[in-house]
Amino acid sequence: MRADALAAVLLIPAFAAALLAAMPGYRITARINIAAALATFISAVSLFFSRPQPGAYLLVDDLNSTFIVLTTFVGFTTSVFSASYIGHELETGRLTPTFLRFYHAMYQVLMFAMNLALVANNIGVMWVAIELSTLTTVLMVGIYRTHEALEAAWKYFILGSVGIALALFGTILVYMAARPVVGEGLDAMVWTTLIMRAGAFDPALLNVAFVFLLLGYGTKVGLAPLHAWLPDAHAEGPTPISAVLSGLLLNVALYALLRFKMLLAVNPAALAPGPLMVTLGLISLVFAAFMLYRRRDIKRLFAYSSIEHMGIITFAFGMGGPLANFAALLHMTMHSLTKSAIFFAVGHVAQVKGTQRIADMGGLTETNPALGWGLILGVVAIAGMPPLGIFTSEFLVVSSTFARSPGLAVILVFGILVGFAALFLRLNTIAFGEPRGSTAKAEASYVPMFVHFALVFLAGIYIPPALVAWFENVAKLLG
Amino acid sequence: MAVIADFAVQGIEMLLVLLLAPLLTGFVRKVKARLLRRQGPPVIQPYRDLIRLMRKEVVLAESASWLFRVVPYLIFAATWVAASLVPTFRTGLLFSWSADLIAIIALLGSARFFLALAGMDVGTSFGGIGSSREVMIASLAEPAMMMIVFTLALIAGSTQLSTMAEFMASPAVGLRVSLALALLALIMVAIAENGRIPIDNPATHLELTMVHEAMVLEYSGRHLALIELSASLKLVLYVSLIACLFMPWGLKPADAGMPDLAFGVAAYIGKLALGAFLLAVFESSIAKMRVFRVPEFLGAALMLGLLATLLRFVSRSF
Amino acid sequence: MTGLDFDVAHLLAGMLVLISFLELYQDRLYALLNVFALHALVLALSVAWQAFIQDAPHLYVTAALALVFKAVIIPVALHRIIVRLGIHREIENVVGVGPAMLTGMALVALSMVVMLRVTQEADPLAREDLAFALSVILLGLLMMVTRRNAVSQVVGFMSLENGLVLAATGAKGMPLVVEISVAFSILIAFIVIGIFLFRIRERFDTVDLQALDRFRGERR
Amino acid sequence: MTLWITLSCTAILLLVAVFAVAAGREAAATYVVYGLCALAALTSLLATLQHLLGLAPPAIVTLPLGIPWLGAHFRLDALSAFFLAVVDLGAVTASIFAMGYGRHEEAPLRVLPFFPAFLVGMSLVVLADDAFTFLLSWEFMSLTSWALVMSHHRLQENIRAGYIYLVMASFGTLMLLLAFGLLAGPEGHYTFAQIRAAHPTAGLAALVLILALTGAGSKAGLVPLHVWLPLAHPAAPSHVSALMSGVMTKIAVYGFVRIVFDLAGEPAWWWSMVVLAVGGFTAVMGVLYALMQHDLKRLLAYHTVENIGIIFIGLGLALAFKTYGMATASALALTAGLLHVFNHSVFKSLLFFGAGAVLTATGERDMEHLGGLIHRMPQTAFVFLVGCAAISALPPLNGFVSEWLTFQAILLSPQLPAWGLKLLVPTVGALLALSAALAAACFVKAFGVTFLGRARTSAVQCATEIDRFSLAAMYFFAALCLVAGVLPGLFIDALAPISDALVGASMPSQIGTQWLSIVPIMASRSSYDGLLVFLFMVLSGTFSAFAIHRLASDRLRRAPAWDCGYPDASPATQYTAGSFAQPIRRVFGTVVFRAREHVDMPAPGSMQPARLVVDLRDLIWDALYVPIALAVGYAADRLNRLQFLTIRQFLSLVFAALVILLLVLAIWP
Repeated sequence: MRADALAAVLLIPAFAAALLAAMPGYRITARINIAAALATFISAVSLFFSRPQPGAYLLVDDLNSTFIVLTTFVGFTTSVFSASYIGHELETGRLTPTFLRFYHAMYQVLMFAMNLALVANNIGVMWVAIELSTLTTVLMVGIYRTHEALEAAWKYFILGSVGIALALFGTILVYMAARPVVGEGLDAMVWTTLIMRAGAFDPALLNVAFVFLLLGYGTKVGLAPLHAWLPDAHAEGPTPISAVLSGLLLNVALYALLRFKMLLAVNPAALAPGPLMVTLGLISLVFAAFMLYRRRDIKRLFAYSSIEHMGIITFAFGMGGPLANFAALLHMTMHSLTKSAIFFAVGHVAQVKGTQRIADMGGLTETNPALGWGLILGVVAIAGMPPLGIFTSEFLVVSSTFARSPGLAVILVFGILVGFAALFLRLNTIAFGEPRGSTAKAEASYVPMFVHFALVFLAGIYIPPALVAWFENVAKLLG
Repeated sequence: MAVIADFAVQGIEMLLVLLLAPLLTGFVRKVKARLLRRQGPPVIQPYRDLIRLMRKEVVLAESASWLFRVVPYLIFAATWVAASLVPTFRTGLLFSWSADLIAIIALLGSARFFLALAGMDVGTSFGGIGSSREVMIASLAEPAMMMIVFTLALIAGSTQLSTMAEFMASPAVGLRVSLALALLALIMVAIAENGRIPIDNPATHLELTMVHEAMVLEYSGRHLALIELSASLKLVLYVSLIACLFMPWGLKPADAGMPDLAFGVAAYIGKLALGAFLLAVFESSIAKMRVFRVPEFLGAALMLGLLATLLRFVSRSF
Repeated sequence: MTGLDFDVAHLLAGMLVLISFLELYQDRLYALLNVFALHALVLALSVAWQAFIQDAPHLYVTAALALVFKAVIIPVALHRIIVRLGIHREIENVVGVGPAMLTGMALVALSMVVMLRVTQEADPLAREDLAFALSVILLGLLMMVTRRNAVSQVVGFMSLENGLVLAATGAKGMPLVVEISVAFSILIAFIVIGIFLFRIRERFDTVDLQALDRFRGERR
Repeated sequence: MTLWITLSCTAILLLVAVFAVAAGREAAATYVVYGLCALAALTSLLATLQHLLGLAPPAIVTLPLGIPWLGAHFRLDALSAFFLAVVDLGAVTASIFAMGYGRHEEAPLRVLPFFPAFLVGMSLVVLADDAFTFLLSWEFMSLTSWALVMSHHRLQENIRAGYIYLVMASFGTLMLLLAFGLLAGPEGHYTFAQIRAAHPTAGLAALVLILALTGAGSKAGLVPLHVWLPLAHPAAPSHVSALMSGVMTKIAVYGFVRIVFDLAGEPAWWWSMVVLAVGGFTAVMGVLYALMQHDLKRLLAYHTVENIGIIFIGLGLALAFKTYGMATASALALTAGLLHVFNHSVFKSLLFFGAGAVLTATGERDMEHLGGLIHRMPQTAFVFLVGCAAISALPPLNGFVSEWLTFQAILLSPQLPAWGLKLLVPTVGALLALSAALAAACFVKAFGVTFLGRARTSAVQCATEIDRFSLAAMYFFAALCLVAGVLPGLFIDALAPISDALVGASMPSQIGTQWLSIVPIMASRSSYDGLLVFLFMVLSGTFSAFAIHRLASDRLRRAPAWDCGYPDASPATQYTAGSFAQPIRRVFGTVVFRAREHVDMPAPGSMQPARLVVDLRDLIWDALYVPIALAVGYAADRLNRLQFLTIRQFLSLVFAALVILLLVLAIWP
């Protein structure tokens, strides 16, 4: 039974992908998509209760158990959202049924890839999975076949594959470092063995490896200056994909990065990865915060906000220490929930208004109250205001940082404040004032969005002890 | 028994200031007239005016509200209470602890507040002129007064007028720079507050120059009488304030007997006369200044007061 | 291992770096493709040699993959594309060949420094090998950065991957999963690029990226 | 026990908010929601008063919420009890006022849910006993009040107001966050108990003071952090404006007191100087701004700034005396400040209620369009007048008492050993006196132009008296102004435990004194008896009235205004707010606001009127905020170019990053 749950998490999406690729018909495929996502989610939840022993290829531990459930959950809610979203796309004719079939298949492949990357115990497998996720998302970003979509996909593809290549080199280097200690063959790529023996690895080699992994996976995380693909990919792809990208894929890449950071943390002689991550994080945060001001496209706006938050998270992990690490893990979870919910809202807004230009939206709380207030709630949450989860994590990050290195904290606070001001500047135009643009009613299910918000709100007030225990263990490991 | 006596003294004191007030005004007018080689009205003329006004009917503007009719009594009450709290011929009055110098100033402030409102009530341009100029003057005069209070209070270690007066009478005072400055500032403030030349001319209805008269332009009959009375009460108050602070001689302690008190009253009247005379001389010797030069005059007073407060630390008398 | 093994491996790796420089030097598309084919050929050789000295037969597969795909199929296909799309033949460089070469030198020096810091325990073969691989990778990136033309950028990317393969095969006893993934990635990469070139051809007359860049992010 | 009651009241309020979301559309919702708010707040108020007056020991409750290993700590001690009482008092009255006023709301769904939530936020800030809960409630308070400010969102100026407000609020929160970060240390000892136990170093404490002053000051509206206040307070519905101005700014004061007096350890010699200087500057600037205003609600908002300055003067004095161990003097100053907190919350709420009544009756906030309302709405005019007199510090009302106490504290300054303070304190006193006098002037203008004179527009002529609920609320506060003015001793004694806890001493008990007068130090030094003064004035007033009406005449005749013989001019010839302020503008404005007046005369023979144009410049805005905005815009524009690079250029960015990192590795020791 134990292994089955884990296998199910991987196999259900795989089979579903094959099935969906073969099946025509919009409604039925959408339903199957939802069902598959739900099944995956359930089997992932069962991992909470029975945690299988780590094998040579697969592993479930404190770090990834939360993220598996998170990923499958958001994957499920997104599939629900996508059902109503894609229907509208078909009516407006932006998508043809053939492409739709392709879309659903790819969606499940993406789920499979992300789950695999999360549960992989083998750094090679992890790399393969992340590359697979990249390729699938490339295809989905380009699915609209407009100039902009193609260009975004192309940009994403080039930058992404370069990043992938760098990451592969880093992986090879890790193997090279491990081989003299662990010995040749498979063991030298199994994470659980690596983490046990990493103390004896050659530090210099590890350093080089980490640089490449940081840049390689960092590209996927969207850290400035490696971020270029992210805004366009978010803006031009279908919104469910934007939600998955921001909410999950960035997390997965960051998760991979964390695994290797733990390796370095174990090795005393290796250079501390902290400063590198802190620097990249701060650069991303401040840069993205300023970029928010001149955005005219709503999806691109929130894409940049994702960069900003990835920056905060990376910064926190770089700072290290139990508080900052805990905060960062919490922030990852909260951000993926909030940001995907925001994209649900944004998707409907864009469909209602028939555009993504912020200037053409306005008075949303007048025309579509539920949608408008949902968006406001999302922005409030993402801006780190209580009583929503991100406030907690930002509180921990800032307060714990300032006591240790005030200078960094000041930059951090500055970035947060600048981003905050920018977000609400845009929100005012969208949600308030005289109604602008079309005032059609949205026929959409708000359930996924508000479920996410409910969770985020809950986490702002009360965090379940089990989650806390896992996060604290991981925080210790992260050093 | 003693309490009753105290009550009596307090009552006498209140009545005294009330009765002396028009006399003082009349005396000032008389002296001024004489200085101008005029015969001038008799000294008791203000009493006649007041009685005449009381008897007359009130002509009320149509646009006047209830506030307009209440204000005279409010002003009179506030001014009278304030005046009755200033030691005139005897310190340690029964109710002197019920309000210290700051409170007295505040009482006068509230009187002015309501007078200015009354000026705006009818809704004429003249009333507005008067009120706006009055509050402008007050907004500078009050802080200046406050600074003077600071100086004296810091020196005497109290804001209680009786205590201050007793302290000023004691040899511990000595001669201090800050006291001189404070006196000068106090005189300037007093002139401004009472609307005398060169700030304001109580005897004109020339629109460009008038302040106080413009505010009360719409008043008539008993209302006007009360306002005139409170104006002269205010004058008495300031003169006796200067007297009890800077000329505390002849001010009798609380436990003084009857003859002493009689002497005290005499001394007090003498001081009033002196003050009135000096005021008249001063007024008839200079010209009224333009309204927009008033701030400079009062600003000077404010600066003097502040200077006095700060100099207090360096000018020790022993 | 004997000195000969080491020297041959070293020689081949060095040749790869040299050929990367040659690629940088080219200014005609066809010539570039030929040089790339040579690059792939040498890579195949070195992989084969590695297979021989590590007597790890599975590496022959990789060598074969490299030979067939990179040395033959891809250059031919790209030839086709150039002909079909009628791309003008010479390559626009961003920076002149001279500066590019100098930068390349600097990069090679950098990679040597970085890699030779590795302590002596790691066997010398691996170290040298990694140093060369790193330089190949960096040169490939440099090529992608300094070329405006899509085809040459693709070539740059390919040589970067070659560097990866070199590193991977140099890593003694590395499980097959990696080679597969490498070849896999090349394949996917090529296919996707092919799709894109095709799609792009539907819409644009050229694969010059600037045509794409014209429709950049925010419409302004 | 008390703490449980208050907490459950906040929980009830939260439920009310949820209910309001659900049932906000029904007509009766207004009554139900505000009624429930009033009830909950009243319960909490009674419990709190019982705790404060009963001298109960501090109560502590910890709930398993918030940060898991920390939990949510709540504590009800004298200080928080006092401020909670202020909050609840304001809440009760505002709710009652809103039961009438709220019916004129066109979009109740934008107000009803957020009003109870706002109350919850304020109460929780006061009750919080750990940094996290404190900041969470603090920011929640800002958030809900922002939503209320945005309730009339169709006006572009309101959107701007809300935006500036929110940004400034989160700025303040972040500053406080940094302060608590310092106090809590890297291990994150977030509970106030731990913070008290840990004694920060001098430098650390100094940083904490500055951060607390900026953080709490930006919420309280200290100049130059006040810019949001006069924009946001008027934008909200009037009962909310009353709460924001009267209560929320006091929450900021609470935050400052809690951090600086309770948590930050021993004050250094210069702390008080900073606080005093800022307070004095704020007081004068606030009232000067107010004098230049024609918008009634904005004028009131600027007066909030002034009064916050006065409060901070009191706190600064307390800090100064505390630094040099003069406990009793410190107690006097602190009591003065806290008493002014209470007084201001009362009369400022009252005034905002009045402004709201005028707004509903006439739809006008601009005083230049009002006038003569005393005839149309006499009761509102009366209570508003009481409020004006109280805020102008006129005896025997409450505003005077707290200012009097502050003056008494200032007069103790010569006992301070530090020369800087010896000279600074009297100067601040001068500023205080100046601001008091100017405030009186300003409220003569406010009341005179709004309620007196003749109606300037038709909107006024058809104005009617406000409804009963609103009147009840206003009368209640007016009465409170008088009670607190004539019986200040009761309130001062109630504050004793606070000063005992914070500065280790308290003012002598005022209950025993003769005739209920207040005696800060000793009777021979200074004393004040509001009750007696009040009785005196009433007696002599009635006496004179009675005497005159009896002995002289009581005849009265209505006639056109005399006005020096000019026949009845149009209401346009009355003094407007602008013309009323002109003399003061000439005195102060030319320097502070670069006020310039120029008259443009029409050409001879042309018919259009001559105009007097006055242009004022807000130097603080121009000097501080405009540059920041420009800088951010510039940076944004520059960085925005990175959005428009080609793929190759992006690749070269990646390439550069890689090379740089490798270089770092290469040169790493």
